[in-house]
Amino acid sequence: MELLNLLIILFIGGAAAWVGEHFSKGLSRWISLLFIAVAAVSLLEMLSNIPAPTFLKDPITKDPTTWLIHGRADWIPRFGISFELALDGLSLLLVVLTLFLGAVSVIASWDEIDKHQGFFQANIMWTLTGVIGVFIALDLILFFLFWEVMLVPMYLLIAIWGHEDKAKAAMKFFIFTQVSGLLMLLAMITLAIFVKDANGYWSFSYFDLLDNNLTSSLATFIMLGFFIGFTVKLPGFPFHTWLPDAHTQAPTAGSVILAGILLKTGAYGLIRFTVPLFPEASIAFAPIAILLGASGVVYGAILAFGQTDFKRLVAYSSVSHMGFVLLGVFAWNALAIQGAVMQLVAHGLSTAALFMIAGALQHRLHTRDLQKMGGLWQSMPRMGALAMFFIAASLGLPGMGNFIAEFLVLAGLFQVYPWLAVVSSAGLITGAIYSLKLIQESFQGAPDDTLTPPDFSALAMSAMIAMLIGLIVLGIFPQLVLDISQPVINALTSEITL
Amino acid sequence: MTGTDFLALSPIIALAVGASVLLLQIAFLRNLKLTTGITVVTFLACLFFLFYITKLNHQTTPLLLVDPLSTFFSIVFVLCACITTFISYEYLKNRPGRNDEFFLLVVLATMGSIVLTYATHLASFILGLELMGIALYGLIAYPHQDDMSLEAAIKYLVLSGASSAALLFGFALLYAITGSLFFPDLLSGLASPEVAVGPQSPFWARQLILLGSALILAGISFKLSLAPFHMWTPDVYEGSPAPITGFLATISKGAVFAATLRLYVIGEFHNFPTIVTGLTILSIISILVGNLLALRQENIKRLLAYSSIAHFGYLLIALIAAGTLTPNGISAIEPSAYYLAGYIFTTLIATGLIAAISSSNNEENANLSDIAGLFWKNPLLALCLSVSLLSLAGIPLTAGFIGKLYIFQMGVEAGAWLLLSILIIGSGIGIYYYLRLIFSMTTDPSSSRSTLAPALPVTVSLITLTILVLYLGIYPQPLMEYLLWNT
Amino acid sequence: MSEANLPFIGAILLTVVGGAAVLTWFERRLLGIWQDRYGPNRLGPFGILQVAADMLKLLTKHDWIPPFADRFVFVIAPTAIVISMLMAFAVVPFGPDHYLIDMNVGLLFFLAMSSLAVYSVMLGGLASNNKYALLGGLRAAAQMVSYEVFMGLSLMGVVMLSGSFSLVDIVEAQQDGWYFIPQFLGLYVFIIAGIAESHRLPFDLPEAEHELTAGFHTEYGGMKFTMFMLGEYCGLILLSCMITTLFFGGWLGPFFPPLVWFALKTFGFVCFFILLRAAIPRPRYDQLMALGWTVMLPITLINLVATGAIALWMNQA
Amino acid sequence: MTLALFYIAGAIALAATGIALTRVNAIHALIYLVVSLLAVAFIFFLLGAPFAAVLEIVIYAGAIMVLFVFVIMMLNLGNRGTVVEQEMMNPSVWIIPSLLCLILLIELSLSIASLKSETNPIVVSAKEIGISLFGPYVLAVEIASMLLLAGLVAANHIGRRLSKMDQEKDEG
Repeated sequence: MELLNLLIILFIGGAAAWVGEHFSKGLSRWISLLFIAVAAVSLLEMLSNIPAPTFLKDPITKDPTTWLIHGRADWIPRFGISFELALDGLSLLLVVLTLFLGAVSVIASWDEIDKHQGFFQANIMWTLTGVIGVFIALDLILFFLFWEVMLVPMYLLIAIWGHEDKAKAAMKFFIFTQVSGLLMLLAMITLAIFVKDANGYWSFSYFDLLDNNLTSSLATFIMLGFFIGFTVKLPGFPFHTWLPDAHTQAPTAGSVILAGILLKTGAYGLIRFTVPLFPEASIAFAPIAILLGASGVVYGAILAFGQTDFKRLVAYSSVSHMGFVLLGVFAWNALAIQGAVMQLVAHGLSTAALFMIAGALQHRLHTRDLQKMGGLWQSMPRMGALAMFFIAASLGLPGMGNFIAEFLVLAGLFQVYPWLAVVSSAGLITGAIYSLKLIQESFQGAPDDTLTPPDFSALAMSAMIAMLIGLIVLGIFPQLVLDISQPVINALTSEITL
Repeated sequence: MTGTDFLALSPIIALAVGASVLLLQIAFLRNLKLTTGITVVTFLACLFFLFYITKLNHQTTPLLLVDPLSTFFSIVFVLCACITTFISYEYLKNRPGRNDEFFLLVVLATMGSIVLTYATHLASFILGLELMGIALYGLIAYPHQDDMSLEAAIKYLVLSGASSAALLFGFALLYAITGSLFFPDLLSGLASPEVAVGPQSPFWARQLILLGSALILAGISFKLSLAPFHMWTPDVYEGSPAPITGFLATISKGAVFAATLRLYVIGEFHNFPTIVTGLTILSIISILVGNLLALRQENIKRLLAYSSIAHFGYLLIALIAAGTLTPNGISAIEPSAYYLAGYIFTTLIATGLIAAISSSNNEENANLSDIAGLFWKNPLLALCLSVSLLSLAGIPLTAGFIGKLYIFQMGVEAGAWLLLSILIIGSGIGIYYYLRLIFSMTTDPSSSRSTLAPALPVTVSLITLTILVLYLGIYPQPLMEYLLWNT
Repeated sequence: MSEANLPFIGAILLTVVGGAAVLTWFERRLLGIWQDRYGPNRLGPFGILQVAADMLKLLTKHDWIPPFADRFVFVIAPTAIVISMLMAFAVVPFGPDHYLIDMNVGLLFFLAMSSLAVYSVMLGGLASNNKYALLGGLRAAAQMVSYEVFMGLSLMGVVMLSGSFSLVDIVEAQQDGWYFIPQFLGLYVFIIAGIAESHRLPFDLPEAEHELTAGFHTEYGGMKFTMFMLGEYCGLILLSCMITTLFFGGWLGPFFPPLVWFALKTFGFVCFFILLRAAIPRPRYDQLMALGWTVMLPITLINLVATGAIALWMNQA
Repeated sequence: MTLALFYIAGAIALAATGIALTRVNAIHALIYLVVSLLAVAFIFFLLGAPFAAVLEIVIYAGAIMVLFVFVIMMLNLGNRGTVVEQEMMNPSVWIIPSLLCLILLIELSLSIASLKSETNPIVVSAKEIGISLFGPYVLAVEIASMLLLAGLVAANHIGRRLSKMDQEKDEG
């Protein structure tokens, strides 16, 4: 149960940050960073205890002992609910991403947040707690618990420190996720009850539920519950309507976390739960899911092109990019899933960086309207250069992580649904168009003398450089990431074939 | 009356003795502090006896059955009554007029709630109900210079009178068929038409049972304010003194539900499909009406009133589902008891906070604007209220979530898909207004004039309740086992 | 109830109504003697025909209903008292075999009937639409309702001792000793409450002529007035009958036949009540009510507790 | 014979109640109500419950209704109440509830007609009632006493006017 330490450290870090506010203004930011660092160290320590070959060995999905780390303790034996935490390559990647972007979001909020700093940092830390919990919880109810718990601090982040329309955006975000979450809960309970009737005992453990012999129609309904729950979070077309509002209205750190991490929980859920739990139902449903994914790719891109709001544009681009994840997951071959996983990491980094730039602009210019910008390169060359880089990454320029990811997804999809792969690749072209529009309207063009905002600070630069390096590494040595997730994907695709 | 009888009745006797002592004290020496002290001691004594008899299962005369389940409910009620006392003291101490009798009535109303929980006989059912109702009537009208509270009291009096009449008529019809007022003898033998009494026409005898049960159902729905019998609830909640709003929303409703649960389970009402259909309709309407009408409320008391309507709609699902699951409907007990306990603690936090606001503003009502900026002025209380609201919304780590989990489990096992979908829709709507409350707590404090700094006992009570709600949400196993093994 | 009882019913009615009529004359005569004056003495021997004369006058008088009155209630009111008083006689045991019914809740029946009598006074006062009548009616209601409580409670001692509500049983239970000795407190309260119930002097505050002209029956005349008076005197007789039955052994007694004993005792109490009228002045209204709640109620409760304790103790011994 | 008396008394009770409902004058309505209560008492008597019958008269007819009349006399509303009542007796107010009640009544009487009728009622004596009140139902009596206490305290509090001192405190 070492994994529990991770959660406890982050949770206490949140509380400490809140309390720290009372001692010195600005102390809570350092506390947050400190606790994230401690969490990272403790994760490293855990990993260092695992013999190196284990990382490369294919685990058996149903057998938790073959996973990297696994721990289980009874929690509510009445319903067979246990406190079951486990880590495999997939979770590991996402947990690392979460910790990294967590630190980035703390830096992103460094100067931006003036009021109630302590509580702000506390909410960031608690969101991270919830997200990491989602990535490592392997008991369905525990998973659901973290799934919901991460919403509350996120809601508060948007509702308290958000921009002009924050109340509505926060509400929309919460209600969408909560209602779909309830559907998912219903599906979970239904699944557990049918397995209970077969096994004779209650269990919500992932490993017990994998062996369900549900009839196909029932499995389809339950699968749909999970699918909707995760797709809303992803967000897949047509459940994406909450996302532009939430991303736009959230404070920078909130947007970074939302786009960088929270969306990934949906994708993670699809890979981890939806398909493995209901392989046959998923096969039947795959065409529809892929159609939704492809629509998301194209539709998101088209809408992004129409935006004049910096954050909104990036938000719609997320819809488009996450469409690739849906494609990758439901194409269900090693190549496509690898692409999807890659996309999670790469998109996390690039979008987080873009939102950070957007936040920095808003903080300096008090607007997100692209039409009021232009020629900013002149006064902020560092920021301009970074923006250029991340936009290029986001549109999928070869040599960066996003290219690898989208290429893998499309390659994988082509083996299954060649025509849809062709349609989806249109998303790459449109992506290039809106991305270039973004950079042109904001940083390029005639310089405006009235706008002379200060450039990025050293601290922000360090975070940006870190993300930059990350993306380049992903693009040039993708094998580093692929090696970690490969065993898991091998295990999944060998046990379940669509 | 044997020794065990007296032991079983000791909590009620403790309250009766407490009420008598209070009466004498008020007659000779008016002192609010002393009165509060005696009331608290009374409740503590009652709690002591209740904890002493948790394992006791004893039928004391046909009227009352003391069993672990009802003892559990009683513990919840007395605990809440004790907290209500603290809150009331804060509320009353700066108010004009004679405020001592308030606590006497609180003790009597609590006694009514315990009698109601222990009732296994229609006579004790109605007596407990009326004892609680009459004491509450006095409590609602307590600030009788206030037009709002008088209006609320009269509404409560008239409507609860009407509902009692419906109940009594229903009881009379059942008695006409079965010749008994004792729960176990009521309907248990009547599951099949041929057993029904008259040799001439079992059909009509069955109709008579249905008619009687329908009247009882209507009467109980009034007391539980299920839609469409809910009209009085928001007005009465709004007009009552704030601590009494809490009492009405928690103990009063809880006790009626506890008694109904027992009547339903022991009386085996689930054998009548018509009754189950009626409950289903009530449940659906309550969930939808309660949640939809809560959306537009600015007054927190009214909002909580509508939310309570919805919550009792959720609770009914357990009753409806239980009938199809087990032959005697006994499986309804565990989920609904858990849900109810969680709901009561949760709601008491919210109403307690309203009372604290009303006490510091010296006003009856608390609007959304009154809690603006609470997060920055008093983070501890804001956290308490947030936990309470999240629990009402059914977010994990709170008692509300475990309750909802139970309801889901019951519903799925019984295959009540329609009710479950309504539940999901209702919860979705519900989140909106709970979040609105949380949101207004986070807004800029400058727009609000209230300074909220309740006295220590109130703060401690609210924190205790919050810890209870979190405890029930995080570590539910002990209570689940207690409920499972003892039912 | 069988048809054979019809003559007996007739006999009771005749006796009671006739007795009440004679009583109007007898009371005035007796008061005259005690107050050292003559009383009615012109018509017939000792003025006995005065009764007939009064009756003739009242029966032939114009039956007038005030135009401002509530007709319906105004007419109903006087009948109520007569009916309820006469009904009460159904349970009075005049002798071991001379009673109409032996109801097992006979005593309560008597209380029920006397509690109904209050309507007549109240409604009469209300229907007259006259402020004196209204005040009289209000006084009557408060007074009678209050004293009804003590009246009922004072008799519970008797019930405890005899173990029955049946009046016949109560009389038979007094074979070994009349209840006026163990139940002297009960008797005391019962007599006072009885006077208040029948609103006779000295407790005739509902009709106190000095303050309220004639109180509730200010507007009444002729036949309706007769009924009020009839009811009042029937009440007096009933009260005496009940005292006899409950406390003085009813028909029990040596030498004479039971009916005679009963009649003698009852007659004695009637005389006693007339004597009270002559002897005691009328209290103020608030004094009357205070007497009830602060003196009578404690006394009856003490009586009740003591009787209960003693009865338990005796049973155990 | 008993049956005939029962139906007569029942008819009287129903008719009197019906008339009581439709009176505009409160006193008239009350008188009919008293009649109805007396008829019900008579039914109790016929059914072998003389104790209940007498209590019905003593308590309902003899005490509660008297208090009603007393209150009406105290308030002395005069004709105002009658006028208000006359407006409320508009058919549009009562016709639907009456129809619903009628349907209920029909169903009820059909159902009750199917029950086994008890032709020889057992007379319950006062003693038996007392024994059961102080035996199995002693708790009910005790709870009822608490109920009355609650009613008393509540009525005392609500009914009391604010004393001068309280009013000053209120203003100050």
